[in-house]
Amino acid sequence: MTEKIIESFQVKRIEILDEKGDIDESLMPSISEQNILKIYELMILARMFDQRALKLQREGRLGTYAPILGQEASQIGSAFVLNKSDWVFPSYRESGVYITIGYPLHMILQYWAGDERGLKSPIGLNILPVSIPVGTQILHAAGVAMAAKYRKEKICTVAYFGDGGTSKGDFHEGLNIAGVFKLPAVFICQNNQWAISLPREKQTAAKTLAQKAYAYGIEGLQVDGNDVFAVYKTTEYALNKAREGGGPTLIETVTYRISDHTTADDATRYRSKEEVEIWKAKDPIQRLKLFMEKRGLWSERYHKYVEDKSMSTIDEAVKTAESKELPTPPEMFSYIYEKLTPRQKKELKDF
Amino acid sequence: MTEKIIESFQVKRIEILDEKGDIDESLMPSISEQNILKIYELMILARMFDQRALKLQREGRLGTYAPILGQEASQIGSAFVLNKSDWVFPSYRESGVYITIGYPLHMILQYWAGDERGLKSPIGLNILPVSIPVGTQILHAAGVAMAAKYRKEKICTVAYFGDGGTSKGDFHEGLNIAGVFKLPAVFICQNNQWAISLPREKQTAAKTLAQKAYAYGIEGLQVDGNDVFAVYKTTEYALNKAREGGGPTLIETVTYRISDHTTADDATRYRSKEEVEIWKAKDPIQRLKLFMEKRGLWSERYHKYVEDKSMSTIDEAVKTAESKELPTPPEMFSYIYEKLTPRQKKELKDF
Amino acid sequence: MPKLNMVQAINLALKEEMKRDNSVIVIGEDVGKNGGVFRTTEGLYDEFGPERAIDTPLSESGIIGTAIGMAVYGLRPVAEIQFMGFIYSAIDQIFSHAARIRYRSRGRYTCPIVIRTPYGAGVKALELHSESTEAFFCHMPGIKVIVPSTPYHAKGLLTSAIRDPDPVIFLEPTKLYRMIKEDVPEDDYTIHLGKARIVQEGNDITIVTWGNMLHRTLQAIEGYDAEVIDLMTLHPFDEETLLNSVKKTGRVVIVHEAPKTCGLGAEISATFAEEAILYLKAPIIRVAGYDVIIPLPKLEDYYIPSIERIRKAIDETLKY
Amino acid sequence: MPKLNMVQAINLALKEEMKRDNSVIVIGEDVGKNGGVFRTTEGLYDEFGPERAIDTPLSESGIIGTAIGMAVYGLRPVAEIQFMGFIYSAIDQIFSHAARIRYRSRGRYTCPIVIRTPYGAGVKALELHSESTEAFFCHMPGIKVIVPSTPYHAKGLLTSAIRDPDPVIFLEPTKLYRMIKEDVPEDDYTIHLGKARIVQEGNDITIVTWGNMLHRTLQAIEGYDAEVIDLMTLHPFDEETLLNSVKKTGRVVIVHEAPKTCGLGAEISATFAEEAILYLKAPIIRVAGYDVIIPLPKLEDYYIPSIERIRKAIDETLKY
Ligand SMILES: Cc1ncc(C[n+]2csc(CCOP(=O)(O)OP(=O)(O)O)c2C)c(N)n1
Ligand SMILES: Cc1ncc(C[n+]2csc(CCOP(=O)(O)OP(=O)(O)O)c2C)c(N)n1
Ligand SMILES: [Mg+2]
Ligand SMILES: [Mg+2]
Repeated sequence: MTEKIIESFQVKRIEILDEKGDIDESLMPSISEQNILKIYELMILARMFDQRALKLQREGRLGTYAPILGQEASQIGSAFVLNKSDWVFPSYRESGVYITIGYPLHMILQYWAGDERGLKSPIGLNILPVSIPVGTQILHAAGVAMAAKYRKEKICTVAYFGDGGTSKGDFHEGLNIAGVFKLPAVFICQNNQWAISLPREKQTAAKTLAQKAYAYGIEGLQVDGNDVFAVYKTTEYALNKAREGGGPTLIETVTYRISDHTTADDATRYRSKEEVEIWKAKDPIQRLKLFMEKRGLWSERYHKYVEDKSMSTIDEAVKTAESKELPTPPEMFSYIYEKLTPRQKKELKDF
Repeated sequence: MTEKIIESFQVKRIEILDEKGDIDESLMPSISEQNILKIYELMILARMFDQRALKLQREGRLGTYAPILGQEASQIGSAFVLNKSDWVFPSYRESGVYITIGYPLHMILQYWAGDERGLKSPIGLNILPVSIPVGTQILHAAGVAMAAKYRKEKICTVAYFGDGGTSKGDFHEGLNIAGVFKLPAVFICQNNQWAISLPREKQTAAKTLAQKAYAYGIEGLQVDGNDVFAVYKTTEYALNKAREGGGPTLIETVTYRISDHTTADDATRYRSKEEVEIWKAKDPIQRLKLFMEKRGLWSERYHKYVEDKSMSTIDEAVKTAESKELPTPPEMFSYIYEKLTPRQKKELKDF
Repeated sequence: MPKLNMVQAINLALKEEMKRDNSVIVIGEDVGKNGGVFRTTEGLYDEFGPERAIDTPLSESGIIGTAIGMAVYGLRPVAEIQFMGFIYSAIDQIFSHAARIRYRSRGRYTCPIVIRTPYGAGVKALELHSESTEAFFCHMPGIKVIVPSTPYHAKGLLTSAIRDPDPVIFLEPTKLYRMIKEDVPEDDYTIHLGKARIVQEGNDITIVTWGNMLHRTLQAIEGYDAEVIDLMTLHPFDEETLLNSVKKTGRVVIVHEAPKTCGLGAEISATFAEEAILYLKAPIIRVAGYDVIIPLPKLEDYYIPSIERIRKAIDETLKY
Repeated sequence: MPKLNMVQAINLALKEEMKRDNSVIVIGEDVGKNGGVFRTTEGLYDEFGPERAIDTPLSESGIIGTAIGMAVYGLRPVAEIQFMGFIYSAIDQIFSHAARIRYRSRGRYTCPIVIRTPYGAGVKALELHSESTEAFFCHMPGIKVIVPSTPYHAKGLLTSAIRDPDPVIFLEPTKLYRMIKEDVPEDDYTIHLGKARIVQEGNDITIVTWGNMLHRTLQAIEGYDAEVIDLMTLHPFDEETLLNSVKKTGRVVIVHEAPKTCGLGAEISATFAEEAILYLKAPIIRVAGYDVIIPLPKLEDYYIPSIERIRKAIDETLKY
């Protein structure tokens, strides 16, 4: 008979690599040098791809595009630790994730150019098509995880979404279901501080997004999202936990959307140049470069090589994408049902 | 550069009145003897009303009905501290709330007998009609609170819902919005351990429902929901806080649905007799009675008087409800739009 | 052959499909231990366990979104929404995802999900427990919509729906759950989705209807030489059978329970007006629910199309 | 009189109503500081402050549910859904509550909310940014549905919608936002909800359309003696004007962008088939979107009814 404390929580934040390129050795995950190089190369490729996409958009060769500049560590650091058999549920701002899991670059471009065929992921890559309605894909990650659990297949599902995504009902219902059934799912929230013009602190009064996990009886962790090692380590931890039956984890990667929301947006309308500058100084690639330099893993020459290789990969992808024959109008009808309906058959005669 | 704790929470539980009728003096809210009598009388009235409703249903005089047996402290203890100008957003299991705020009893019966006219709350009573879709009314409480705040009117809104309601997207979106705008709203979750056949621990993996509040940066409190003083005190605290601009609160009242889910349900299919017995021993009215007895506020005579008064109030209400003329078919059309549409005018000619 | 009511027929279809194919699972509120609030999933939990008769939190979008994920992974989830009035919070998942996953992924992923839900009025229920908004789902490409009218057809159609490679909304007329008992084979049989059935042949008028309204219609046509069509698959519906009938009779009445405006009756009528107008001898009359929110029990009977209203419409049509 | 495009006309209507009545507020994603992703709410935040131009979290059900509460309390919220494709997660609040609060409370509470959303295809947008599912909302009693086709009408109709005592879905054809500039009075004027307008009189055929399709239709009819009706209020629609026109011309083509099956065209056609069949000389042809999910930009143009398809339908009709 009292006013007693019946439950308590703590929200942890993981940081490993700082802006000077120094690391906390005690927290550093074991990553081979080869993999560090791979991660660096993916980050450069992703950044250059992003820049090219913006350029193509300006030239009218792509439609609206959602850039990832600044979020490379969050995307590549997390996607890098996935198994081939894991399943990915992306939002629209995940070029870095697509690239990391080996999705054909030309298909990413094809999609953003307004062609559904770019979303038909190659067999062997378990990634769902871009989900446009924010937060809704979270439930599919729960569903696939539940199905895999039922099938006793030791895979994990990973849903990507933004800070804005945490306000949607489907985030809530998805994490709750994942918690109740202890599903092998990892929920990665890239908190890039903005949902179009809405700043993070108006998205929710919670101090962290990670703490939302405790509403579902699951673990929530915050990481420095511009710190590729912290993202890597935390994701790896969550995946391992999930595979061992430990249930889902929510990871908040604190990062920043350096570019406009999309090519249709003008971020100067709602946020200050100074804020952007502060975050530019926290650049995830720069940090990794400094670290690599200190370890003797980086040189101008190496960097040039990486850039050149990326450039030609991207050039090739652009060429392949743009050499695809246009889809034909009857294709509109081909994938609505397995078979055409009688009415569709009639409509098809227009072509 | 470390793994550090960046946020922590504690979930409190408030208990004041125990099963033997003893109280924790240090926590006891100041309630006049007169009000204690009133609360007791309302609890008896609510329980007797509930029993009568079940009887009427069995006799075919009401439709499906959702009983409140066991939840009287949660409902009356919280509704009792509302101001007349506050707004209430009930679910379908709130007879005790309706009765406490002075809603005409015959109208409650009229509604459950299948007549919308029972939902037209008298001017001066700010209670919305019963919300059938679980959890959805939570958002309306946020909306009214936002409007009142804009109008600088010092009212509070109170939404009632069950443990099941916490799993709906609208719970999430409602509490998040209330948190962001620091709205004068109180969210009362009557955790009666069951959502039809789903036990509380399968509703969510969170240990308490109160802790869900921290996902929205708001305060969450658990109370013994069969302890009318704890409910009273906690609700009063939350209302005062809200009125002073302190924002919303989520209150979980831990109680039990002693009856079937509704008259259409058979709870023996999914829960044990023993469990029900354990909770019967925690009866909220019995507890208050013991307390009052110790204070010399209760006697057989007094109790008999309360029962008789309640009985005649209920008899009167049944009579009034059943003497209402049936609604006429054209009434179907009267409240869809302010004015009939041309098509409705044509359709109306059928009558 | 056992005589079953519709609840039992649905239960049998679920049980047989779950036995036949371990990728079939049921998921929803109270579908497991409790066996469903109408008992349609009774016994599945005991026979197939909690992993295949899954009790979920109170979370309609969650149920459908999770089932979508399961379907994408290769299972055949049969999701239950406790009443059609509660499907509205899952419409985003149905329209934005279930209907589009095949389209969006160019066939790489599919969504063979069935969404079952009790539907329609006539059982004196609470608000939102009597919805008949089937037309919403008929306007969304990528989805099929089925309404059975008898236990026999319920079993055959549900079996087909479960085996269908596309998302199916399976609407079960609550009023019929226990109204009729008939012979229902325990054996495996299916009823082709996309085909209507001529319940009774006739020459003077074609009446198109489905679900509970079929039974009212059959009572109403006594004394008329009417051809009665049970649509069964509401989307994509069987234009051919409908058109052939109308070309024979030249007159049409459509009977449904949903509000008239933009109900499925409108589409059927418009199809005739587009494809068979030269055969029409009379106006196409829709006997439908009124353009109101369906009232609570006290007025419910006035809302649902009555035998009298159907007969009046037939008479009106026969004047021409 | 200033020449405004539709974005500016809508902005002006909002501004004028907010000045006139302090119970009018706007609420939605990016409607405040950012002035809306299409600039329709530009300047409102500066002029009326964050309490009346409310930036919300990313929460469509939240936006509508909150606005419903505000309306019940006596305000006149104008809620924005950023694109029509994102309204699906708010449908529960719209159908279960906005549409029913007057009904449920027997008029004790009302819900004078306006829900604005960009709608329709033709701007080469991402998935779910080109929806035209107006028919869903036309099937739900208790809701009104408006689609303007010019800046002038946008202002007048939006003003009326805001003053209307019932919930209104206000669909703004994205394609028209900047397509046309025309004289738009700054003064207060309204356009009666529930009335269609005859854009051009004619004798041989009636064409019913709305929104962006009006402009295609006007291009298509060159050389024909066609009567063109801009429906404007889609629900409840102006039967009288439609019937009068058809009684005169005897021929009908309906043009809309949404998939044909169960689109609003079906209701209009069915209304003619029910009320004016004796006047009809020809089949009622619907020129509509195909029964598919509207494709991404590369194929979008093939989906949207073309001038050629409209002309073909007119020719077909005129054969009779
Ligand atoms: C359900 C839904 N509502 C609105 C939109 C329009 N919209 C696209 S992105 C966006 C902001 C998303 O912010 P966040 O979740 O933080 O992701 P970010 O764009 O920052 O990666 C909005 C409102 C949408 N796509 N889906
Ligand atoms: C959105 C929605 N889904 C399903 C239902 C059917 N249903 C009615 S009550 C109920 C359980 C509610 O449990 P809880 O929220 O704990 O409230 P309680 O009934 O225990 O008071 C369900 C599933 C509903 N009314 N609304
Ligand atoms: Mg963001
Ligand atoms: Mg409960």
